[in-house]
Amino acid sequence: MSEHVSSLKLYIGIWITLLIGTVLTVVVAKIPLGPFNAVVALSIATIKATLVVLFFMHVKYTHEKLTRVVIISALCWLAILLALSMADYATRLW
Amino acid sequence: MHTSPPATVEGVAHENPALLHHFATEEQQKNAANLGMWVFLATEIMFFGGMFFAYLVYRYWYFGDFGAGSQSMNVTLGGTNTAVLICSSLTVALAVRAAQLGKQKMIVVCLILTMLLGLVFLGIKGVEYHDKFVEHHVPGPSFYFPGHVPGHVNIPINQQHAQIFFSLYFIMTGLHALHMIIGVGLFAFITLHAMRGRYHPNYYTPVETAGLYWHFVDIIWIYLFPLLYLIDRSQ
Amino acid sequence: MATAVIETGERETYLNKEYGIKSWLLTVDHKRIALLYLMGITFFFFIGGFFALLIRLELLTPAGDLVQADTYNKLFTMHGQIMVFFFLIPAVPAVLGNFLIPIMIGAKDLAFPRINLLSWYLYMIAGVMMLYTIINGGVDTGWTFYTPLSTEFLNTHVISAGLSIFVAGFSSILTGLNFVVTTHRMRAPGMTWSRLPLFVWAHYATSIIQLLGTPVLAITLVLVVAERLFHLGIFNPALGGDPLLFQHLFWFYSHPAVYIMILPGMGIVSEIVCCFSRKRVFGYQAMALALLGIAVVGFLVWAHHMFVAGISLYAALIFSILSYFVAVPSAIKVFNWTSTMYKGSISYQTPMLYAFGFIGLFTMGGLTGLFLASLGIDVHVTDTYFVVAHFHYIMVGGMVMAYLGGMHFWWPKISGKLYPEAWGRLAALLVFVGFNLTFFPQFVLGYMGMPRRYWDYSHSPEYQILNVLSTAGATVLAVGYLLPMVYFLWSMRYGKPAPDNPWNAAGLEWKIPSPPSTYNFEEQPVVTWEAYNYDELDKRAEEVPVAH
Amino acid sequence: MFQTMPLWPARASSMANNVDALYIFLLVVSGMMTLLIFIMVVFFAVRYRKRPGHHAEQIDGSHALEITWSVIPFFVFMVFFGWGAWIYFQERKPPQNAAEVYTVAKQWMWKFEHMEGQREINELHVPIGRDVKMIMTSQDVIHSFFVPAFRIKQDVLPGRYTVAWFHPTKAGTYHLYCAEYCGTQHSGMVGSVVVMEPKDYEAWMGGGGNQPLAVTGERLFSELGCITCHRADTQGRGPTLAGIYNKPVLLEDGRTVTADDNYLRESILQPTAKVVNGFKPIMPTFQGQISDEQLNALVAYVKSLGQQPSGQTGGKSIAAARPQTE
Ligand code: HEA
Ligand code: HEA
Ligand code: HEC
Ligand code: CUA
Ligand SMILES: [Cu+2]
Repeated sequence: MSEHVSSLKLYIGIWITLLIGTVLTVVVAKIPLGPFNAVVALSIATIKATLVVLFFMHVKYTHEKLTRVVIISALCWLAILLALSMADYATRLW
Repeated sequence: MHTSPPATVEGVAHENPALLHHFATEEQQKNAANLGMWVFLATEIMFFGGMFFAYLVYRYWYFGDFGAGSQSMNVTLGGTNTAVLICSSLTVALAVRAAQLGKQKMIVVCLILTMLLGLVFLGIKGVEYHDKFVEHHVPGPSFYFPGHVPGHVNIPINQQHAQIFFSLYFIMTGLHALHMIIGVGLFAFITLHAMRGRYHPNYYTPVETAGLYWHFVDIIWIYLFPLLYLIDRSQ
Repeated sequence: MATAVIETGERETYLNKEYGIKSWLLTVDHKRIALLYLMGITFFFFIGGFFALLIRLELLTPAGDLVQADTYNKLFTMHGQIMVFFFLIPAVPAVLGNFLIPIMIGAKDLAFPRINLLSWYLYMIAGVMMLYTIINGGVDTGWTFYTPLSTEFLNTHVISAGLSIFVAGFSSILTGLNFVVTTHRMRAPGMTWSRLPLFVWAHYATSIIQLLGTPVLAITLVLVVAERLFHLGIFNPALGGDPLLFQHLFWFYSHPAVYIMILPGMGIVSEIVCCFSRKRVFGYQAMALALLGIAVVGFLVWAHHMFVAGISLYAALIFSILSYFVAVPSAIKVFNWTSTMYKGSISYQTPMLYAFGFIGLFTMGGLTGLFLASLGIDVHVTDTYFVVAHFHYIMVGGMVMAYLGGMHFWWPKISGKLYPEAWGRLAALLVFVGFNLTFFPQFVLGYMGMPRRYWDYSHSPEYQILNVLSTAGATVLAVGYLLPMVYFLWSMRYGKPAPDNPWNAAGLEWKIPSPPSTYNFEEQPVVTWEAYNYDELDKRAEEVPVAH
Repeated sequence: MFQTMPLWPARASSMANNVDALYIFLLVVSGMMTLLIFIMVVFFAVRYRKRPGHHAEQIDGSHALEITWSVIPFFVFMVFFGWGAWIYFQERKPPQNAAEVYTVAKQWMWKFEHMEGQREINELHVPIGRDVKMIMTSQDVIHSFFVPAFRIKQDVLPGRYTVAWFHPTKAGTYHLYCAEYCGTQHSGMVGSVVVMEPKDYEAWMGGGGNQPLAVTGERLFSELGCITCHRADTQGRGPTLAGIYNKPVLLEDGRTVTADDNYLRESILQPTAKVVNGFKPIMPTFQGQISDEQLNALVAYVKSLGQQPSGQTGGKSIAAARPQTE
């Protein structure tokens, strides 16, 4: 089993995309979108994080399904924590 | 501690001194280390997750005060730091690539660059902390944060709620910085080994796993930046 | 392979390979680390039990006469903290799991032996911090650390206790990490997932909880310490914080943690019931899935500890119904153990007696958990002795029984010696009787309304008789726990040497010598049989009679 | 030495019967389950005990059985859940017309204030047959209001109001406990609830010569200067408070909230936390300047403002909460 070696070009490309994403986050934050400011900011962050995970952390090239399972379950657990507890906070005044 | 292979193991030749006694093959060892790091990162997600939960609750309750607190942050420094971390992620990725290709010098150069970028990040963070300190934005008896809620000149900032924002800011960025310091320490150790030429295309697991850790710390910051610096900036 | 003759003192085993303190303190052998853990855990069990006895003595009379109010509060706090974090959470995983998992899956060691040693050191550091806390005057937050009491109002050693549990948490995380990676990466050829002993499955499920739950406890304790030091207000309503936020964070870990405390016991009981019924487990697949199901669904129910705490009515509904979901896989397990005995060939050795005890008492504890999950009942019985009885039924009646059963079952393998069977049965009986006498009256007390964490109940002396019964039971229980301690130690020196497979049990651990050698297997085992192949074993045993 | 030893708590509220019924149902069902499992274990252990010439018969399992013993318990559980939830909703939703008693818990005592103005410490007098709603807050840590005879319990939190209610049905003196661990004298934070026949209650009530809580509140309202901004007309610098209780309020930042007890409390302690639309945040904070008792009186007063004679808005005294059917 030989490890996948990504090309230099790809790395630089991802790097530039990430930098652009950062600038974009700052710029978009100044445009009034109401609650969507947060949505946009977090979406950009998620795209950036996904790029890092897939390319810098090589998840795209691993044959190991397990890595994906580990990441996804950690995110699901985070979602459990946030969603179920917000079920309390959001309905306390009802 | 326990690197000497037992005499009894089946006929596998131990050319690689890094192969520990209880693994049958190098691949098994590498896969174990890799999975171990990923599982560890999963625990890290939950560790920061607890903070994100606290953040979410109070941001929901005290949105205005959070907006005000956020606007006192220095976006230039924060943004620069984001870029610095992204660059360091690139250099780590390149270090791993260099190891895969067996470019000894390149590994060392990339790792040193990474550590430098990490230190730059910590330096800038230090400047920001210092500013907060001077401005009395550090939670405690001398905490003082006058002004009004962004977009509502009529609503003054609630000191207690703003203090919660800054508490979360310091704890979240502080824990993040602690992770950075640990990362730099790890890389210092690995750089030493790299200089002695211990890594080669068949064995570079430490570079790779430490790299995973570093990327993860980068990702946390990718979220912290908008969450802490960019609340309600459009007002 | 399995020679009936044991050349004691000649064959090299993990015990006699090296001698001296250093060979133990620097060992990376999972079996030696398991024994190191065993010592720490036993020590803390008796400390915790000692506190429990003082609690029971104080409650013998309604008036608060034996100790001061503050002292009593420290007693139950440290009893709870020690029993949970220093005894029950590490007990089975770190001792039996550590010893057996690599062997059961045919590996030479855990995936990360040095991390394994590190987690023992973390455990010991945490233990020393806890002892420091105790010696310095203790802590009286209750094991639950509720804010703002713990952060603003008590001037006891909250910080050192909190940090000690923080460190213990990392020890637990590292153990879980090691188990997950080991189970995935170190299985011998042929040891497929569907051939794993349920003991390994149980630890795998436990590890998931340790990995995804414990970090939340860690960050919560960091926040408590920060809050206490700097008065940030995150958990303090006087400064705009929400005390319920603390409770959410705490129970997000601590409810799943109760499954850290029970799942390994379920693993043990599955092994024991199969062995002493000479049968394959009934519904292997369902059993394995139920373990995972409990681990996962267990994360969805935490706020059932907060039904009267001031959470939203609707959230309470959600958490109540989800609490019932987690009971379904538990029901599956109970019914499957029982069915495993159906048409078996059952013998009543000590481990099996403990397994009987487990099944009965876990059922009672679990069913009373259903009372608590029912909103209308919980309002009345929460924070009363009903809750105390519920969790002791599961944790002491269930898990401690399972732990003792497991210790007896694998003791020949661990020590290479047989324990005295008659004494074993006597102790099991004492534990069972003492246990029920201690904790059954507490259900009645709870429904009558006696609140927990009460030092003095002189305003309601009608509770006394039941409390006297409970205290009497605790003394019997103490004897029941001291006995095994004594005869295990005795057997290490004077016990009969154990054959490789004294129970003629299935599983790789019984195919290697007792005690095993450092690397467990002379050659890489290849597994070609299903788990619990008792019919094959029994057929073979009839052909070649084993010394018994 | 031992007093009488009852094994069941007294049943002194309308809720007690409901809770006991469910409890007994649970006892019976789980008793049967426990018995079933015990009997099976013992029966198998004896019937299939190891003996010469007897062999275990290998059985792999049965999907049908697995499904049976998942699905049947599941439905039983849903009954537990539904019944429990039904009781809980009754327990948690106080009836509209309930009389109100303000409660302040502190380390380690209970303070009660009736709307009529009676104050009590560690003792609460209520008449049979009225709905009583406890509006509770704590001065320091979390406590919990627990009356076993009423089967009622509710944590009392600092910084906000929580509510419990009951409908006493039997005269007598019952235990009142603090059920949430709250420090050294947690077990000393006990008292009693005295349930009286209405006429005894009236007599007890008459003894005081107290000022009703809302009247105390009114006095405070002018003493503290609230009146300077909050006037009955709309000319004040602050919003008029008449009739706002339980009505929606539009806030400066666009949100709408209901002016419930907790909102009134917060408006006085943290006026800037929720600023009313169209007003300047000039109201000073009263946090640290008024005690919880004074705060309760103010809230009670604000609630009584603009209350119609038949109205549903304000808080009721026990006397006023007399049910129509009596
Ligand atoms: C090992 C520990 C352990 C385990 C496994 C459990 C298991 C369960 N627990 Fe328990 N619990 C604790 C330890 C544990 N608990 C502790 C320590 C506390 C108190 C903490 C504190 O406040 O200090 C507590 C408190 C606690 C509460 C909060 C009480 C309160 O403070 O108000 C609740 C409420 O829902 C609850 C519910 C349950 C349920 C539903 C289960 C279920 O998982 C049980 C499932 C099992 C069964 C149901 C039995 C088998 C099933 C059958 C035989 C099916 C057949 C039955 C029928 C058809 C009816 N527990
Ligand atoms: C794993 C968990 C575990 C275990 C094993 C036990 C074991 C026991 N527990 Fe405990 N208990 C808890 C977990 C546990 N407990 C928790 C979490 C709480 C809640 C704490 C809180 O409210 O914060 C609690 C609370 C608790 C209370 C309620 C206190 C209160 O609310 O006021 C009581 C009262 O009876 C009690 C009793 C007992 C008894 C009699 C035992 C017995 O089983 C113990 C038997 C063991 C022995 C008796 C040891 C024998 C040893 C000797 C005799 C040698 C003497 C020792 C030396 C010389 C060092 N426990
Ligand atoms: C200096 C003027 C001032 C004083 C004194 C003052 N208030 Fe106010 N109050 C205001 C203003 C202005 C508002 C509306 C803006 C806001 O919500 O902060 C307000 C809002 C309120 C509200 C919320 C009203 C609503 O419609 O939702 C309540 C309740 C209240 N005050 C009660 C009091 C009480 C009780 C006191 C005395 C202890 C008091 N106020 C003293 C100016 C004052
Ligand atoms: Cu107040 Cu316990
Ligand atoms: Cu629970």
